[in-house]
Amino acid sequence: MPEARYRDALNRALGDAMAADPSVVLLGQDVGAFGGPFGVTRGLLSRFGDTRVRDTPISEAAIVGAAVGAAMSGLRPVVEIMFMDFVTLAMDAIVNQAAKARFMFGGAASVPMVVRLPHGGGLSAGPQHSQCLEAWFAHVPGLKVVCPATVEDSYVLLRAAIEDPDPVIFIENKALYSERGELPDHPVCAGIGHAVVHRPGRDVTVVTYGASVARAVTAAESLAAEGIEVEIVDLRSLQPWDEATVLASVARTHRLVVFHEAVESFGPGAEIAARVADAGFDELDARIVRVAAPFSPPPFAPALDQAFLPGPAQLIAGVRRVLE
Amino acid sequence: MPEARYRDALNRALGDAMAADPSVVLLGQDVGAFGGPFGVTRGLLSRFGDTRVRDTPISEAAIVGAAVGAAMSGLRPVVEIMFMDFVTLAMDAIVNQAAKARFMFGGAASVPMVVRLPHGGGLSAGPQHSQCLEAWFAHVPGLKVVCPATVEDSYVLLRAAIEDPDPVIFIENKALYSERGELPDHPVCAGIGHAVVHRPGRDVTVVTYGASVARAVTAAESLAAEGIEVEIVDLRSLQPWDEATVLASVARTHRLVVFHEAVESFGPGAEIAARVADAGFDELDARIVRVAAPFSPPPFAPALDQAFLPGPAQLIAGVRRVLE
Amino acid sequence: MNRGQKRVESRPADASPAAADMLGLYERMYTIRTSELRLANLFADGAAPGFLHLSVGQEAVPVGVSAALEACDTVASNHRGHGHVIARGLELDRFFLEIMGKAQGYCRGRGGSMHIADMSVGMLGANGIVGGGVPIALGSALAHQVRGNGAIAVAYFGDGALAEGALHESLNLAALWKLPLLLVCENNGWSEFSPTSAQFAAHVVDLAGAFGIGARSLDGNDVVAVAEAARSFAGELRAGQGPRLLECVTRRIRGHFEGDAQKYRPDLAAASLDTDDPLSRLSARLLGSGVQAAAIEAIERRVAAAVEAAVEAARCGEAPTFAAALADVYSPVPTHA
Amino acid sequence: MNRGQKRVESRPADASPAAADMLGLYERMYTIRTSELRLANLFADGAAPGFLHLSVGQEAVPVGVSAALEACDTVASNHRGHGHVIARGLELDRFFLEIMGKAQGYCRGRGGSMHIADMSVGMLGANGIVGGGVPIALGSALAHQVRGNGAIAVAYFGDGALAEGALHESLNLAALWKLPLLLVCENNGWSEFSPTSAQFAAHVVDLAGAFGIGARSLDGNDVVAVAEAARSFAGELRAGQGPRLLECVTRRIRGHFEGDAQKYRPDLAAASLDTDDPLSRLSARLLGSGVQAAAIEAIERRVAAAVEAAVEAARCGEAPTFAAALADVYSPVPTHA
Ligand SMILES: Cc1ncc(C[n+]2csc(CCOP(=O)(O)OP(=O)(O)O)c2C)c(N)n1
Ligand SMILES: Cc1ncc(C[n+]2csc(CCOP(=O)(O)OP(=O)(O)O)c2C)c(N)n1
Ligand SMILES: [Mg+2]
Ligand SMILES: [Mg+2]
Repeated sequence: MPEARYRDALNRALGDAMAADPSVVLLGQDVGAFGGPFGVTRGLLSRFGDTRVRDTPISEAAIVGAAVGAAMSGLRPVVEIMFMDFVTLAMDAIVNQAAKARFMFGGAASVPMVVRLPHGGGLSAGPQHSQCLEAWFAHVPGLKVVCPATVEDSYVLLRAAIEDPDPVIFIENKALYSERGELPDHPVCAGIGHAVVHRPGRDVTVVTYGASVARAVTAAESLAAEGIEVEIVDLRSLQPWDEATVLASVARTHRLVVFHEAVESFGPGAEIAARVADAGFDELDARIVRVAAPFSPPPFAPALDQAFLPGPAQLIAGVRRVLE
Repeated sequence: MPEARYRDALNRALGDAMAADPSVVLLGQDVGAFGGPFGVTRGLLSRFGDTRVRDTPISEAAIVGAAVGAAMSGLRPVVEIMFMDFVTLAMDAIVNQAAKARFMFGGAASVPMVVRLPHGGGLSAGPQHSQCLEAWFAHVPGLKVVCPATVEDSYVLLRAAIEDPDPVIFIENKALYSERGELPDHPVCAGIGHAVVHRPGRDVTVVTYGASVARAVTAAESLAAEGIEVEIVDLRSLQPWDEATVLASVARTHRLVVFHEAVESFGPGAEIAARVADAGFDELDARIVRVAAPFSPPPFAPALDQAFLPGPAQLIAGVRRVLE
Repeated sequence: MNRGQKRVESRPADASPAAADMLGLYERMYTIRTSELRLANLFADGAAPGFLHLSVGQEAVPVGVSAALEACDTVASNHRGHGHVIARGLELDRFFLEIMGKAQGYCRGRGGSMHIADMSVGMLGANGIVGGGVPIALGSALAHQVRGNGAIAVAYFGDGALAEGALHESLNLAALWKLPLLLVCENNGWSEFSPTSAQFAAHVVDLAGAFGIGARSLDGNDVVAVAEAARSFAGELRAGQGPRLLECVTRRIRGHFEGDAQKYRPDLAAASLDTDDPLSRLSARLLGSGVQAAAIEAIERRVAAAVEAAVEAARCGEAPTFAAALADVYSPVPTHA
Repeated sequence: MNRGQKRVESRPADASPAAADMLGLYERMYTIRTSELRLANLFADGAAPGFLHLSVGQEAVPVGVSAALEACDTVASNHRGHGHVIARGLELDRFFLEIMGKAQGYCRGRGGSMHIADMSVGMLGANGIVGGGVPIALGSALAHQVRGNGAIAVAYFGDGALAEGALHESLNLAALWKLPLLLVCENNGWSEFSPTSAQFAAHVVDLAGAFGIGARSLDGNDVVAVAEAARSFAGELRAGQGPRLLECVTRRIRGHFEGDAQKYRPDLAAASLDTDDPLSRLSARLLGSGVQAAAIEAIERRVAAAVEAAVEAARCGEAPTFAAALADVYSPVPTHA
């Protein structure tokens, strides 16, 4: 299958969506002439013109708020917030306006917008440029939250997000942009909310998403050498999340580890664990373990960053805990 | 013991803190001459003057940001955001500045500020004036998150929050302001992070906080009539939360229900459930059940509001599920 | 189609066209006034729950502005939005149904007074967040520009909203992108329980001027002046000349919300309908221009009957069910999923 | 104690006082320049991880402003903060230690270039959030006013930050409360990879004017002019006359961050140190006012040696441990708990 970088899969998804639907517009800092701070929007300005590809000032609140109004008025805006950390400036438009519009206006409004949020660490970008805040959005009724783990899903899920009639928080891990993976010429699109079993295994279920999926594969390969077979479930979307696929896996393995880069306490993994401790309780043969970042802001120095970021070693330790 | 309303306990805590420490200042919309939209700051302007009690414009972002700078420069600001829903406008100052300062500046900075956030429903205040967003803050390393359930705790915990060297998110339930409860003349102050067993019981542990504690008591009394004895743990603070007290209770009852007004999905109860499904797994005799608001914005009409707000009836049903 | 003028079709044959226009404005203003005073009663009786921010005494602003709007235009409002939505032509029945919390209301009982919206007529919603509607109107203006449909977007906001950062960001963006955005500042001097003079250090017209946004300040209780200014600005907007700002100086007559006794208000004696009522001013002007008192009274009777009918219909509305509400948190799942 | 003048104590005996002042400014500017060019090498060698925003060519702004500051004053900076912190008098050793990610750095390796702070000298932090430092400086000014300590607070921000709402909210609050806040806009014409002319529709001096904030725009590459303006504004601030804003027009010479090839920049030929270098300008002026070249060279040698020593010390710094970092997320628990 042909290969592509993550950033190029995203770029192709944006280009294809814009070509297919003239109401799709892009907004963000440096998304035009420069091609995006991470190169995701390269070439789109010259292809679609500056009416549809807008370089914006550093005005996160008004830009996301404007996307809400534009979405209510016939456009499908895709907004890039340069780092997920800066979405703190645009929470009102996302949470109080976009998320609630359909419900609050009696089902008669729809806000088909996408907010792209690059998250994640490992780049020594420091405490204000590395956070994983997806749990916030997953807690907000009316929002969908998506986070691709593969190159193909970067394309497929971004197309799905743009086509979705509701506001979608689309999370990209910065550490992946330059990585390569398979991208079919004609990826099959699907809606939001379906997890996949990324790697089958009989002993322990590891539920994860985003850049942590590849780290989980590394851990799984190393455990396989010892005869421990880990089943990796890639959630792909956090809200809604695919409880059926997770429960089915736990019903096979009877053991669950949840693994992600966000900090553990009150993080996304808590919901997965809590639901399985309810709906899947009878299937569990062991405690549910979460492997996630410790309760600290992301640090800058590489020595610290390495200790902070949950990787294969931490996951392996977590898997051993549920096998004890 | 003498009685007082919640709002008066909060008022007394602010007054006593300001009298004890000249660096305590109040900031917020209508907190001065008017005495606070909910009457919590009544009389403080005339007592302490307009240098220390500041009516602010409707500028949530700059006000909370200013509190960070003021806290770094020798003051102990207490900011009132009129409704918790509006904190969406001030997330940057809280999350990227206040929460991280100490860590990020090598342990040399401290940001002793309090942000008071009235949350909660039941008043037909609608989707943008009723949300319970505490899970967001509990997920942010560097913040403390407190939510009193009783009149006495309203005093005690607000004093503790103001004295705390770190930024504290102080959550008040609007439905409680006019309610009455006991307030000793000399309440004993304590630090943040200690839960209490609000009502002992042998059959099921119900972990809750804030206005839900009283609703849990109603449910417990009704269940007691059937011989089911519910132990109610009032968390008092969500970050840090008192895992030891919760685990000790579960070790007695072997059954856990988590109960709160915030929406269930990715809500605060998920963390409690997830930790008990790990550290307390061997003690559990039944699934862990959460009883919380359904995944919807808070609705306006009383008929809807009633169905949305999790009350004693929902809790009783949840308790029955863990006793099945 | 001009919504302000639409109502004028019911004009009495004997009035001059200008007077007929003014009668239309009067009818619209009287509709707002009567509806809001009725809401005040309903609130006092416990039939209108939640927060209720009345715009009594401020009716000339939305009625004047709406006279300049076309069907394709869009409007974003704020917490004090009854006048905005009625002036935009929303139906009284569904308006009362909503505020009284019924299933057939504009929001099916989920929003209430602070969230009335009707996408089908470009009413993008009242808003519970001060300043929250401004970026929404900005984005709607952006959509109009991208789609090249000749429409304009209106943002209504109060003087208190001038302190919100998103409003300033929006001024800059509107100016930068020359968006067809009409910014309408309803300056009633108050921001809840505090005078705005203690909250905002600039004058809004100077602020707009710093961004090169054409701006005017005028007597917001003179509906004819508001309508004229709005028409002239709307023309400039449709000609692609970039955003415009209209400051309408007016007075808040009632409390910030119903139930507010306004003990904090030193200006209460001065700010009364006796001294500056946009409705009395217009009726005096109508009488002065030869309109018969009977014509005005006929309008008043018709409006009063319509409002009463709407209230009665709303009383009979059903309580909403939460199951229906929950089903509307998300759109139905797209088909290929 | 005036930090800018403090360094002047090391002045050669033969210079006039004015020249001595200027030599002090030169030393400070040269320290920033040398440190940053050294950082550029370290970055290229992989010894300075993360994002590195250099202020080469903009040194006159913080050095001029700092000449007006007292020890009690406070400063909030932005992402391009090396000049701000060095001009404020932070130690070079701990500066390099931090940027090279070592345990003895200002942030113990947790912040890096974008977060250098030293509360003990009122340096409230560089900041990774554009516009984020402005409300912090505002609050610090509020603290000064409440405590009546005669101090002032400085907010450094770039032209790109003018689009952020919190900055506008801060202008309003500072004006309203007459806070001792000096707003310093470093206008280098760029906002990352886009010209700010396409991002901000107003002129900052007009914007300040709308709020009644005294403002001046000046040549930010003329350190003597910056120092004079800052001293005069600081005097007004200390006299309680309310906030002031200084726009310093300057040029970004290097990329937005290290590693940026600046292919997007049409003005690159014009914006070079050959045409407008604040250091060359000051040394020419020094020579013109009779200072010997040898005196300047002596400073340069001393600074170069100090920077080299700091880099060496930083190389020898220890890697931080995460356990120590984790222990600093919260303060030690208060005693009565
Ligand atoms: C972001 C936000 N902050 C505070 C409030 C509370 N609040 C509601 S209305 C209001 C005053 C608004 O004043 P203005 O904009 O002048 O409108 P007016 O009420 O005078 O019509 C305030 C502070 C809010 N709804 N939203
Ligand atoms: C809130 C926020 N949005 C976006 C960014 C990304 N960013 C970093 S620097 C910068 C440009 C800032 O321009 P300016 O303020 O003029 O400072 P300069 O880099 O020119 O010194 C941007 C957009 C950020 N750090 N914070
Ligand atoms: Mg007002
Ligand atoms: Mg710049």
